[in-house]
Parts: sequence; C-alpha cells; structure tokens
Amino acid sequence: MKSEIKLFENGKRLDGRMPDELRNIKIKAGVLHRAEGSCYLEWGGNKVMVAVYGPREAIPRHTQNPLRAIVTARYNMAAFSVDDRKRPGPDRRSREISKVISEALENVILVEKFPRATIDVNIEVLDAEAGTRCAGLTAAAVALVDAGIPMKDIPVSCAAGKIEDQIVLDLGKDEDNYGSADLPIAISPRTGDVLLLQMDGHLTQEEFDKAFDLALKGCHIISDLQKKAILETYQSESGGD
Amino acid sequence: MKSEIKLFENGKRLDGRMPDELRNIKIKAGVLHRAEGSCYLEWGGNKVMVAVYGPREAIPRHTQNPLRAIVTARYNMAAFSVDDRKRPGPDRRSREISKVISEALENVILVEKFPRATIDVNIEVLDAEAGTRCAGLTAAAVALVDAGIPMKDIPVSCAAGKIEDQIVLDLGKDEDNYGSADLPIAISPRTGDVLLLQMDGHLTQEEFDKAFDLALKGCHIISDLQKKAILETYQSESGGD
Amino acid sequence: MKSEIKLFENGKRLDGRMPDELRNIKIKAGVLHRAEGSCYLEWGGNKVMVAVYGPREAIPRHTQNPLRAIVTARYNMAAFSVDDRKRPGPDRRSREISKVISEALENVILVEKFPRATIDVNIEVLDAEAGTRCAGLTAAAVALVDAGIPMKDIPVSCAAGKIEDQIVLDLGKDEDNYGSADLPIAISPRTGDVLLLQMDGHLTQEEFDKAFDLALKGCHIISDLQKKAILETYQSESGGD
Amino acid sequence: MTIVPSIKRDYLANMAKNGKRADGRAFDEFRKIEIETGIVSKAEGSARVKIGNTQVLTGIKMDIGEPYPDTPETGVMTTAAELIPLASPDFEAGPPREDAIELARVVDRGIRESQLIEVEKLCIEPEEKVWMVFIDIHILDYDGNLFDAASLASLAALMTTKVPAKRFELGEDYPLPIKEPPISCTSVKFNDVVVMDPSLDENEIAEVRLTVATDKNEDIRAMQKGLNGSFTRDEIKKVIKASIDNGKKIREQLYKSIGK
Amino acid sequence: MTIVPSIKRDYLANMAKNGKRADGRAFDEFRKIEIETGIVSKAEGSARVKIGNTQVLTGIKMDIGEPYPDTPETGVMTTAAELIPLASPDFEAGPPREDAIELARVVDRGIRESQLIEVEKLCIEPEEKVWMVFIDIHILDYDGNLFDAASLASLAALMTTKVPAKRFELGEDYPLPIKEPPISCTSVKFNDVVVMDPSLDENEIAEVRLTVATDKNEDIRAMQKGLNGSFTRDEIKKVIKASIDNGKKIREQLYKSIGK
Amino acid sequence: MTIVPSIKRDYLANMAKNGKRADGRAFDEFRKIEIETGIVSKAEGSARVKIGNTQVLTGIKMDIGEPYPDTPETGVMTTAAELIPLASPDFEAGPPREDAIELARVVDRGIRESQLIEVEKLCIEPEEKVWMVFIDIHILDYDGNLFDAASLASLAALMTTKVPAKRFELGEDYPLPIKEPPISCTSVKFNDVVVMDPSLDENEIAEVRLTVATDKNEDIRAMQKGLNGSFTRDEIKKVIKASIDNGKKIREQLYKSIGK
Repeated sequence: MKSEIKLFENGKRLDGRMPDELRNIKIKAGVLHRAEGSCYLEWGGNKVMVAVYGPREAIPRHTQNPLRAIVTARYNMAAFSVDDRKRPGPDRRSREISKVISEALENVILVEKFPRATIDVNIEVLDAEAGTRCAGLTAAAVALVDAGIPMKDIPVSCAAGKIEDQIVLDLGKDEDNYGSADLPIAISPRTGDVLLLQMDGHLTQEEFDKAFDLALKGCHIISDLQKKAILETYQSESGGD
Repeated sequence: MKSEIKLFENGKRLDGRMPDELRNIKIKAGVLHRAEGSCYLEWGGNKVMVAVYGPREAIPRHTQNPLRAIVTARYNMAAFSVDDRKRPGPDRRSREISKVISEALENVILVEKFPRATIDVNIEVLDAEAGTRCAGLTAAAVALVDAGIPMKDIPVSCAAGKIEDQIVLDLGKDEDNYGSADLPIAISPRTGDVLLLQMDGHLTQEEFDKAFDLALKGCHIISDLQKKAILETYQSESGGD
Repeated sequence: MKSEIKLFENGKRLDGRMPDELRNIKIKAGVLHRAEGSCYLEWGGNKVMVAVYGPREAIPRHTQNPLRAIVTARYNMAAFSVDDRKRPGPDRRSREISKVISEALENVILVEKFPRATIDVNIEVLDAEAGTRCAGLTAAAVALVDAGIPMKDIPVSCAAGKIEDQIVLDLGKDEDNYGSADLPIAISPRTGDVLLLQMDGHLTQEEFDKAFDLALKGCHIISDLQKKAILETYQSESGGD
Repeated sequence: MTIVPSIKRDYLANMAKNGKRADGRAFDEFRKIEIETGIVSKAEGSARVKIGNTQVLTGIKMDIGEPYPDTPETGVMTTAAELIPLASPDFEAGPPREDAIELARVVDRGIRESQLIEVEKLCIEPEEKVWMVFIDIHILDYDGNLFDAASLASLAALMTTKVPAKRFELGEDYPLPIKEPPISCTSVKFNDVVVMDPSLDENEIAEVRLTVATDKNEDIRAMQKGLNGSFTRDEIKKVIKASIDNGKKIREQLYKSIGK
Repeated sequence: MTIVPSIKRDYLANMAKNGKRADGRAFDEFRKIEIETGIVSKAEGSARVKIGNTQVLTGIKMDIGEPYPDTPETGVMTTAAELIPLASPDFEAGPPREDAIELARVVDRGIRESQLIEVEKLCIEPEEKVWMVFIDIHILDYDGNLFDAASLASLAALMTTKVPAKRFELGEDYPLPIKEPPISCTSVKFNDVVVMDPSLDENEIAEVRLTVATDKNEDIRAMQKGLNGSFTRDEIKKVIKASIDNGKKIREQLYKSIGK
Repeated sequence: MTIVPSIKRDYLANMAKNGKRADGRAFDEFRKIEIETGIVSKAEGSARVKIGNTQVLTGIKMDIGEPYPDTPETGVMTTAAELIPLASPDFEAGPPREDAIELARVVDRGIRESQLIEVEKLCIEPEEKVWMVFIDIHILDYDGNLFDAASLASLAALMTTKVPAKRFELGEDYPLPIKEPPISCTSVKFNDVVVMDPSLDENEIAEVRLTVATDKNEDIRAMQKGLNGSFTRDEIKKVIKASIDNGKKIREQLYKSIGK
C-alpha cells in the first residue's frame, strides 16, 4: 500500500502546500430549501452537502429514547463521487463513519431537550478526495446551527498525518494513499474535548503528540471558517428581508 | 435494438394478422378455489392467472388509509415464463408495472366503501410473449368482478404500436422487439377515461392519434370478451347449483 | 455422488469403528457465563456450542402465542467450520434444520407454562464433520435442562445409514459422502416417540427397520451420556459452593 | 404461530372417531388427481397437477453454465418453491419463508438423492460447460397437501422436458435423461388418527406430518417428518405401507398422463 | 397512503377556478430553470438542475465491462435514482421504493428508447469489452416535479460527458456520442385543472400526472401517466401541445448552458 | 438506545470515587486472560481467548482467489464479526449491526494497517491467483471488552495459521507469514474515572471508550474512540501509557501460549 512516490519537493507537498497548511475550504450554510438546516462545504477536492431534519418524533417508536433525542447521522457517498463507481447504498465503511459522527454530534447537542425525538443529519459526499469524514462532520455542525438545534458548542474536525517521516496537516489524496499514518480528530473548540479520534498507521508517542497538536491547530482555523459561514447566512437572511 | 427483420408480407403481419387485428384472446373467470375472485387469460402466447383477495384489514397498520381501501396489484413473472430463466422475485420492471396497474384499478374500485382495508390483486404471468401488462390488467379487472368488488366500471387494456412506419394493433413478440413504438393504454370503457398510458419509441403527433384510436378500438373489443367471460361464470355457477 | 471408495476393511469402518459403534462423544453442560443454559458437545469431529435464553417475552408482539411459548432453535454453522469457508448467515439448509429441531424440541418442552414467551435455543456448529443436526439437537436438550426449562423428557438424536449395503450406526464424513442412505432420528427416550425423522437415499423396507433399530440403540446410549453430563454439572455446582 | 382452531379440530376428530373424513374419503385415500403437461410454451417442460382443489404448476428451464468444481462432469439442478400470495390468503409476498424452504428442499432432495435426473449425462464439456436444470414450483391454489402436489408436478414436468440443444446450437433437442421416479405420499396425524393426503382443514389441525417417497420396487427413497407432534414406531410402519400402496396407483396415473 | 391535505386542495382549487396558481404562474408555465454542468470532478459528466427550488444532481461514471450476449457490439447503460433523505423530510434511507424506481425507469426509458446515447459507438471489442455508462440521479432538494428535473439533469450531464479513454489507455478522451435530446415536460391535474411543472403543493394534491417527452421535430418520444386519476382524450392532446411548446424553450436553454 | 441504568452507575461511580472496582481490580488492571489455539480442526488457524468471562473464538480460513486489480501481487484479507445471539441476551440474529461492523472494522484495520500479515508474500501468480485470508470472529460469551478479546483471538489464530498449500497442490503447508503483532487495549470512562478492560457493567455505563494498539517498540499502531462522551487530551495520554504497559504483558502471554 505504501510505495515509493515522492511526497515532498523542496520542503513543499505535492500540491504545493507547506506541512502545516490546510487545503482550501469554502463553507456555505442555508443552501437547501426543504431541509431545516443545510450546509455545502468544499474542502480541497471534497464536496459535501448536509441537510438536517428534526427534532421530530422518532419512528418506529421502539427507537425512541424517553429521556432524550437520538442523533442519526447518515454519511453517504454518491455513486459518482469516486474514481470507480461505488454501488449505491451503505457499506461497512460508511456505516462505521456514520456511527462515529453520530456519537461526536450527540456529545454537543442538547439532546435532553427533545425526549423521544430524532435529529437526522444527512451527509452526502458528492465529490471525494481524502478526509471526507472530517469534511462531513464539520459541515454537519454548521447545518445543525442553521437548523437552530441547540448545542453546547460547534464541533469541528480535522486530520493530521505522517508522510515520509514528517508530520503534516490535512492529508491530500496521494498523501492518504502513500503516507504512513492518518489521525482524524474532532473537538469541541471551546473546551478542547476530543469527540472523535481514530488513528491508522504507525506513530511514535512523540509523533502522536505532534500530529495531535497540528490537528488541533487545524480544528481551530476551521472553527473560524464555520463561524464566518454561519454569520454570513444570518446577514444575508436579514439582508434579504 | 431495431433491426432489419421484415415485419410485413403482402400487407399481413408475421403471424398472419391484419394491421388492426388482435391476437386470440380467451378469458375464464372463477378458476381458483381459494381466491375470492380469479381469472385465467390467454392472449396470443401470454398466459396470465389473477387472484383477488379482500377487502380485508391492511396489515401492518401503518399502511392503512382511514378513509379508503388501498389497492395493491402485484405483477409477477414466473421464472419459467421467458426464454432465459428469470430470477424469482420482483425486479424494477415488475415493480413499476405493479404500480401503474394498481393506480389504474384504484381509479374504478369504490375504495371509499372500505376504509382501512386492502384489496390485493395478484397477477402471475405464466407464459410471456408481448403485452403482459395489458393482459394482466384486463384479467385483473375480471377477477375483481368475480370477487364481487364494487367498481364504477370494468377497466380494460390494449396496446397499439408502430412497425415499419405502419400503426398496428396489439404488438406481437417480434413486433415489440423490432418495432419503433409501443403505446399501451387502459381505459374505463363506459367513459373513455384513460387510466393507464405509456409510450416508448417515436411517434409523430398524427401517428399518436392514429395509434391511440386503434388501441381504443382494441379495448372495446376486449371489453366485450371480459363481459362474456363474467356472464359465463354466473351461468355455470347457477347451472351447477 | 456415490463413488468407489472402500468404506470397509476387515469388517471395520474407515475410522476403525464396528458397524454398530458410535464415534466418541463428550458432553459438558453449563459452559457459558451469560446464557441461562449452555452445553458444549464434541461428537467425532463435530464441535457444537449451544446457549439457551428464555423463557422471555416474545418480541415483536405479533410473534407471541397467547396460549403457549414458542421455541426458536437457530442452527448456525461458523464460517470456518467446513472445508470451504461458508458465507456467514442462514442459508436454506440451516433454515430447514432450524425448523425441524425447533419442532422436535417444542414437543417435549412444557410450552403451555409460558404463554406469550419465547425460548431461544442457539446452536453454533464450530467444527463440522457429519451428523451436525443430531449433535445440535442432543446438545440443545442438555442446554435446556441446564437452563431449567421444564420438559416432559430429554430428547436425544442419532443417525444410522447404509454404506456398501451394510447398515451402520452414526455415519462419519466419508460414509456420509459416499454411503447410500442416511436416517437421522430424534426420540423421546422415555416413550420412544419419534420427534425427528428424515431419510435420504435408498433403503428397502427391511433395511429401514434395521437402520431405525440401530439409530434407536444409538439414541439410548447417548441419552445416558446426556444424563451423566447434567449430573456432573449439578455436582460441580454444589462442589463449588 | 396461530391458535389451534379448536372447533374445527373437535369436529374432524369426532368424525374420525367414527372412521370418517369430512369429504367422505377413507383414511388412506387420496383425493382425485389430475396431471396435465406441456402447459407453458416458454418452459422446457411444465406440468400442472391438481390434488383435489390444490393446484401446483412446475416449470423447468434449462441453461448452460459451469459445473461445481467438485463435480466437473455433472449437470447442476436447482429447486425453488414460491408460496405466491395468489394461492392462499395466508401466503405473503417476499423472500421464501421456512415453509417454502422446507417444501423446496424436500422436493429437491426427493429428486436429487433418488438420482432421478441422470446428471452425469448433462455434461457438455468437463469443467467448463454443463446443462443446468431449474425446477420452479408455483403453488396456484392451496387446499392442503402441498408436498405431494409439488413433487408430482415436478416429476411430470421433468419427465416431459426437452433439452433445448438446438437453441444453443448443440444438435437436436432430446428428452431429459430420467430414471424411475419415486412417488411422494404425505400423511398427517391428529387426535391419534393418521390420514393420507390431508385436506386444507386436516393440514391446519395436523399435529405431525410424514412424507414418504417410494419407488416401484417398494423401496423407500426419502422421508421427512414435520410439525411438533410425534409418531410411534408402529404408526411410521403403517404410513410407509400406505405410501407404497398409493404410490403404486399414482405412478400408474403419472405414466399414463405423460403417454408412457 | 396519506390523507389528502384537503385544506390545501381547496385553496389551490379555488385559485385555479380564477385562472391562478399560488406562485403566480400561468397554467402552462415552468418555474425558473437553472442548469450548471461540470459540478463533480470525479465524475465523467455531471450537471445540477434547479427548477424553482427543486434541485437534482446527476453524475455520470463510465467503466469498461462485458456487453449483453444478445447485443455484443453495444455499450451498456444503467440508470439509478435515489430519493435520499437529504432532499425531503418524507424520503427515507434504504433500498429504492416504488417512486424512485418509477422515476429511474422513466428517465432510463427516455434516454434508452430515444437512443440518445449512440450505444453502438461504445463497443471496444465485440462480445468482450464495451463502455458502460452509469447514470446516477441524486435529488438534493425536493420542491415538486422531479421527473423533469431528473431528466434534464441527466441530459445535461450526458451531453457534457467525456469518455475516459485515457484512464483505460485507449487513446485520448472524447465526448460521449449523443443524438438530439427529447425534453420531458410534466403536467398534473387536480379539480379538472391541468397545470405544467407542478410545485410541491400541486404535486401533493395531484390526481393524475402525465410526462411527455418531445423532440425538436415536435414528435413524441415517450409518455408516462401516473397516479390513480384519469385523463380525457382531449386533456391528453392539450398536454402534448403544451409539452412541445415548453420543450422548445427548455431545449434552447439546455444547448446554451452547455455551450452549444 | 436504552435508558442508562442509573443505579448501577451510581454504585460503580461511588466505588470508583474510593479507588475501587466492583471486581477488586486496579483501574489499569486486566482480568485474567486465557489463550488457547488449534481449537477448530476444519480451520487453517483458530484461537479461543477468554478475558474474564468474555469468550471469543476466531477461525481463519484460506482460499485461492483473484487479487484486486490495483494490488495484483498481494493477498487479500477479510474480517467479519458476528455478535451471535448465543453470546448475550441482547444480541440478535440477522445481518451485522453497527456494533458488529465497528468491531470487525477496528480489528480489521488493526491487522491491515499494521501490516501484520505479509500480504505481499501471499501472491501465487500475479494478477491471477493470490491467497485469501478470511478472519471470522465469533463472540461466544459477552462479559465486556469485546474489542481486546476479538483482537487478541484474531492475532493468536493468525499466528498459528498454516497456509493450506497441500490442499491446493502447491507444495507443503507452511506458517502464514506474520510480523510483530500490535496489542489492543481498551479503556472506558464514566464519572471522570478511566478504567482498563471494562467489565460488562462498566461497558454498559461507559460514556466514552478508547482502544489503543501498541507494538513492542511502544509505538502507536491504531486508535479508535467510541461512544458519545469525550476525552481530555490528558486522559488520552494516560490511556496510551496504560495501553503500552498492559500491551507488554499481554504480548508476553500471547507468545508463550503459541509456543514462541
């Protein structure tokens, strides 16, 4: 899996980025008409659309929790979002990602306010490069704000990784394929609490610390972009009236 | 798909029919013991068996409509009814046909009389040539009468099409494969209301009018056969007593 | 299917057994912590684990019988239990075996004592040679006793068969593949009532009688092993206190 | 899972005590059987069998496919049964359930284990191409005793099947190579009475069921016990005897109906 | 299966009696249409179409596969539609349901039967290798009239699709060979009024629906009636006429948007 | 989806406040581990691992198949986990659910990403034939901490697997080529206490879970956070440290149990 492609040239990465540099990120909230909250996000070559519905009564009833709302994130990749067409429908990978994103979002949503309800977060990956789970979670957080769902904080996600023995921020496609470690995290930016954490690859304890710090730094930068996008929606909404 | 087979010879079609001639049609009602109404129909090389159950309580309950009965037609082709064995179970084609037949039947059944009920119409194609949806709907109408389901009218279905630039009635197998348009319709014969209408192929507006007229003509001929079959059942039933 | 392998040598079978000899059988009850009753059984090369849960409320409710408990045996082969890996999940063979075992167990369990309940009997085949259904049913009976489920009798199962025109007890793997008949039965040992009976192959009426007698004999031997295993559990339990 | 229809049971049990069945048959008597072949023109073989009002249609399709690796020179057969909702208000659409699976497997084993089809003659090219035989059983009208009707329809369909060699450019069509068929007869027991060829009502109150397939030499070729009741050894013997007797008559009718 | 929203129906029917629609359109008028292509970089072709607030994204993927045995020299096309829960509170996750199947089949037939894609030009090696075209329709925002939005998005995506020859080492990429596209226009009827391009509310109270695809010669290329209401012959004629008129305008916009 | 068993939570939280666990263990202490290999004779490798009363059986089957097109010279591995209803009153029959999928994927990644199996040595013929390794995890008795038991059973099974070359006429059987195994250790947090190797009760009241796989160089080879609670950075550091310490002991026991 890990081959001899050169991932650095003159201290720069294949796409010209510095080791601690994010790919370009664009976030726009309130892009869909039917959804109660929505967000369109471009992150490097990733394009993600998120729609939030709810809180509404969970159906069938036996899925209801009498004390709080359940949060159901549904991460889905469009058939055409990858090089070789993906069969439509959930697979094991998408079901695992849906699970870890649901858990991360549940942490910040004030679920106790909506007993017996469900809050549905639909994440559609329209174009996929690397890092779609971070992109999906980040967009989902904005869509939840757009839907007016009360939250303790706006969660945000970013990854760091290791390529050619260097720790870098936000792996691109080739870096993901040929790098030697990937560490996606999600945090509550206000407290620094870790809501999502996965690691595949090989990191010494020192490298882990460095990668974790870098991912944290990325999270905080992106958190600002989220807030800006939310603000823009409010402004355009009031502007539009 | 459209090749150079000759579909006319001396003004006659491959099977010797004139352009406005139907294939042979045989209809027999009341052929099954368990079903509340049934019909066996042969139409050219098509053999279709229909059984009607209901009105009975729709289960599960969330499928019930509190104001009227739901009509569920289930069109199914037997695995052995076609040249290459068909995998058992519904496919996208059969589900679409089930849907358009259900909708056509719902139009004439007095569904308001049976709130919360379901009326199930099971259509089994045992031998398939061309035109099974018309055959299935026509047989279903007779089986509904046999079951005593109250209806505004007895719907009837027939197709017309275009082969070698001629408009003809009731396409046969090769005509369906090599012809250039197929227009199946179903009507309420008393009013002429159109209950089913599909068209694939290529027709000018004039050709459409001509084909539609021809299909209507076919419907009225078949409508008489339906009524004859229903009458025969009543007679044989009273004769048998 | 039936080839020219020699299944007898000097009056003995391939594995050295005499015609009326069982394979080695080891039975141990109470081997699992979570299950309400359990049994681990080795029978020749077969290894079977059974866990019993219940009686508990049957869910969903429409599966409940208001007059008695339902007994749901679930026979499952582990993917690695056979030469060529088996796809996980039930297939038609395992569903049929689950059905005949459920029916045999229902006969002896006092189901009237537990209206609306289900008693679940999970049979996992971890290593499969021949005769897994007999092994599974025999182990299930012990696990039911271990769970304290009241029964009229402890059912027991064994097969006889025909190889090279001889009737033999308890077919081994090659005998099953190359023999000419297999007759698995299950009985209630106290009354001799036949609870399970299947036969594949070719037996004259006389051969059937002989095979049936031999299988009965096997059942009674195994019945003693079941009782010994149950006794050992009680003793070790009281010894442990 | 339904509550036993106790009134029906009492009524039939009372009649049985006096040696009678609701439709006037003797305990070991079949209903009228009708066998008709060549029903479906698209199928390589087909037959419709009626036992009383029970009506089953079996169609046979053949195709060319790869053999299984462990039997590189033998044809492949597959049996599927559908309890289509056409046949009974109690049958549901959807994937086959336990009852349909047991039915298909019992018919399948009856054909497979009795080596009815000479599958070794269905090899076209070892390891590459063999004939595949698909046996599809459609229940059209369910009025009791599915096992025997499904089995008999499948036999009649197979015995009149033509291998479609011409369609695959392998010479002329020829009859599917078939051996002597074993005939299935099914009995059920309720209130200590055993009756052959159960009607729908008898099927519904049955405590236990036994199907026995026998051949013209009166040998046993397959057995399957069903339901949660039990048989005594003596009852099993009697069922075998009655199955042989009825099997003989049905075999004659089968041969006659297919013109042999 | 839902109860007809009768208040909504009364309101819209009353407006219609006075010749009006809730959003001010004429009966035969479409909402504003936007067409944008080249949306998805991973796809061989893609387009997002908005009709009012309804928003559909179609992506085209191409691959190499085996042709069907009966058409050994023609490419293969497949159309799938997903009514993903993103687009409406009423759409559910899971396998496609009747509505999605009908949608996919109508779009598929519109492309297939009109021979829009020149599939005979998609053969690489007869009987062995042909191009496969996968048309995947994603509904992003559902505000009525899915059929036309899905069909138009699929046309725009196909007309801007590049065959990825280079990726498979078969020379340079080239445009997917395409003929003249038929344009689908959908009308619905409620309370004896027929309106074109139904809004979500109009869709919900519709008694019957008719989709008509017409080409630039004003010929009819496909029709599909839906729902349990009925049309008179006269209504059908009028719908065809209105579909031709609107089709003409939409065709112009389509060509313009893809730069032709 | 169940209501938090608050009495249980209070009880365990109270004990934890006093530095205690219900079964007397230290916070960073594992239960007794038993490892037994060679359990299943039909499997190419197998192991049963007990951690306390939790009992997991992993069986390895190998077969020959085609490699993936993008890795034509590497073997293929697949991991499946079944939470069979044998193991717990809460597990249900049917297709694997989210929990089983996460379990299988975490074990799979732990093996795959750590490159435990030297898949490049499993090529028989490039692009044509490679060895396929099927890792099937059966939970037999569920008493908490599935991740570590499943992972350890899979390691032990793989490390004792023989490639069945003889069965496929490819020479003598030989041990599956394996590198140094990373050991998984799982911790959970409740009421601000973090404990290693959670018991069933601890699992049920856990707010958040962290699994860390480390190798003999004390490097981190895989991590997975689960559940909707959160960790502070400091807690993560401590969990890593404890995982390295416990991993060392478990590695020793693993090597000993497989006779190395």
